[in-house]
Amino acid sequence: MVTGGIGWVVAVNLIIWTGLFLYLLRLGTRVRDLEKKS
Amino acid sequence: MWRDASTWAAEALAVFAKEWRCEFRTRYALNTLGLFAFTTLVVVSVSLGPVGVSTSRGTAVLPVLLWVILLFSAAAGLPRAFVQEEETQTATALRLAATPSALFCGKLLYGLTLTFALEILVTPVFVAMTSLDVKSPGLLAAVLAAGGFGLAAGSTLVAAIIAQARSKGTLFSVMAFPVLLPLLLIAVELSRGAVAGDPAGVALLQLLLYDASVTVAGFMLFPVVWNP
Amino acid sequence: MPAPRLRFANVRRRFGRLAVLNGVSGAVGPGEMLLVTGPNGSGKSTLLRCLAGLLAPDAGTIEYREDEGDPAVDAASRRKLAGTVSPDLAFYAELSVAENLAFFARLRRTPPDRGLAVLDRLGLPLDRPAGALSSGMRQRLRWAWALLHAPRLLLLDEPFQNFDAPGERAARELLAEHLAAGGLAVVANPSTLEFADVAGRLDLGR
Amino acid sequence: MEPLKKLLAGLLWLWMSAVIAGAFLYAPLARGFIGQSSRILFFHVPMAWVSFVAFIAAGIWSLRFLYGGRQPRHDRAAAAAVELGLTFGVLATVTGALWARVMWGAYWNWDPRQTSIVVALLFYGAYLALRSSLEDRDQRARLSAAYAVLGLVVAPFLFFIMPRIMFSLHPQSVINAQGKVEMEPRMVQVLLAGSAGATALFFWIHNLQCRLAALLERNSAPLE
Repeated sequence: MVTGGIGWVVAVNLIIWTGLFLYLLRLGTRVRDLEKKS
Repeated sequence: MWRDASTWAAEALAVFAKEWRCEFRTRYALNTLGLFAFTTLVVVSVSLGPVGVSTSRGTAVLPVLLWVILLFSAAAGLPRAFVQEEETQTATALRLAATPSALFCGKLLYGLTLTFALEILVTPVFVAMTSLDVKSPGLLAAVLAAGGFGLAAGSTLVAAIIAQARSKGTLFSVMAFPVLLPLLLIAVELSRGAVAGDPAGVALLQLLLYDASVTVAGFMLFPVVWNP
Repeated sequence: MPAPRLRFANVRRRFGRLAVLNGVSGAVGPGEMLLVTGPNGSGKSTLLRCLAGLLAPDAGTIEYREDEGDPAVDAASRRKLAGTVSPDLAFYAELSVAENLAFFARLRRTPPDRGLAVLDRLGLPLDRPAGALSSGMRQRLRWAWALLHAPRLLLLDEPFQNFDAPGERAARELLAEHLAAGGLAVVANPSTLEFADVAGRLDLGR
Repeated sequence: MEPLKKLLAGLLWLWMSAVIAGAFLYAPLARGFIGQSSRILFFHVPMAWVSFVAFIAAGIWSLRFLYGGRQPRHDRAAAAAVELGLTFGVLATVTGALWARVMWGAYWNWDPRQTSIVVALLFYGAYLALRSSLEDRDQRARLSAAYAVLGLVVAPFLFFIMPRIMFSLHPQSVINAQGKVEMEPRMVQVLLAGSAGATALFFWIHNLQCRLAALLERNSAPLE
């Protein structure tokens, strides 16, 4: 496994993690808005 | 005051006596349960019968089958203790009259005696039918007692929970087996040890520890399960 | 007015979306009877089940004291102390009437003879299995069971249902004696009951 | 209150990113494992750990429900914790199976650790089955809370005690050395950081799920 490969794996994982993170942030704001509304 | 007319123990014993008196009148457990145990036993040993099991593989396989038979027989008989109370609506009178912990104790004693009766009935026949030669029967008896205790304790609490739900039968197995599986895996290992004549390791103690914690959880949780 | 021993204030209970009890209140003193009326489904049985401690109300308070100065008891004690008659009370079919009463007497930690005495007055064969009783007979067994431990609080849901004339007369006598002895009673009945001294009425009809 | 939450979220993002990078670049490979396969430990173990934390949290919320005034919010919290615990539990089982496939050529060999996590998943799956078979809200909350508290006895036994018993009873059946992996300091650091980060992630998602459940309940409940 050439080290470059590891770099790719890390990059892919970071992208997945950031995606999940942003999704949770957005979910958080939407929940807050709903709570304010009702 | 009537409160100290008889103690908590008398209440528990009254429940225990009632369970067995009703049992002898209807003979439900003795008939259906006994037959259930024997049918599973026959099915198991017939499937092994002609081919026979070499002693080495025997000590590995047969204890598993014994405990499977005991588990399914107990699972067929034990839930009835609470399910029938709800189905025949006698639970209302019982809720109004009985002290929850005494009621649980009475039902637990009934479950224990039923499980031990099953074990005493099934095991000798199983050993005979599969010509299993048990090196240390004393240890096997101890494992059966400890395992049986756990079977009854776990099943009694879960039975009390599912008695108030809709799909009682399936729900009982789904909910009881994960509680009983750890107990069974250890009991099977110890039973193998008993058949092969190995000394009982610390596992027997851990089995008793599990029994004790499930029983304590049972006494603590039953009042919450039983009352609104 | 004698100090009420049983007091309930704005008891609420909902089943899913159906609000069955909407803030019901009432009080009963010694020797008094509260009559709860209302059409079927108006929450009479639900109220009695809450009072008996068989059902936890969503909101509201229920206080019951055995004697004057006692602190109010919790639902668990109320269950044990009260005597309840309700249509959904069933007994062990395979046990005889006497065996059923003996069993519950030991649970109530009291000798069974009081229940047996009630059975004599109501007239019920002791050795017949509870499963082989007619509905009228079963109602008598419920009364014997409810009075087993000489309760001071009686919670009666449609108490005279299925009774024949002698049965009802005997039951009314037992209730009158209970009240005369300073006992409390909450009686739920769809139609109004002509009864000697009904201290309070609570109509749950909409 | 708003900026603090943003800060914490940012910190968590940074923390987990570091864990991911560390797992591949900073931590060395464990000896005796094929190729890079030991790196999966940095993800498998935190997930198994979080599922255990979730099940214990569900038990504690259930105790608070039962003996703390029967408040619906505790019941909702317990149910959400079980659902999350199952999700992390399934992920842990899958990563465990993938790793077993690489190490011994078989996804499943009923190794004691695999057995105990599966039985735990069965138990908490049964918890959800119980909840779905009870209509009355109070009864559902009360009975499922009792079962979750029983889980406080079963789960620790499954996760910690049973594997040891099975290992001790069957020394020769120890197919994998996972039980006794020698961990170098760097590996332990990444593992602990990963577990801490995953636990924080669990509580964040759990918080969101509880608030959502509360909103759902408020909208579906009839107006007083």
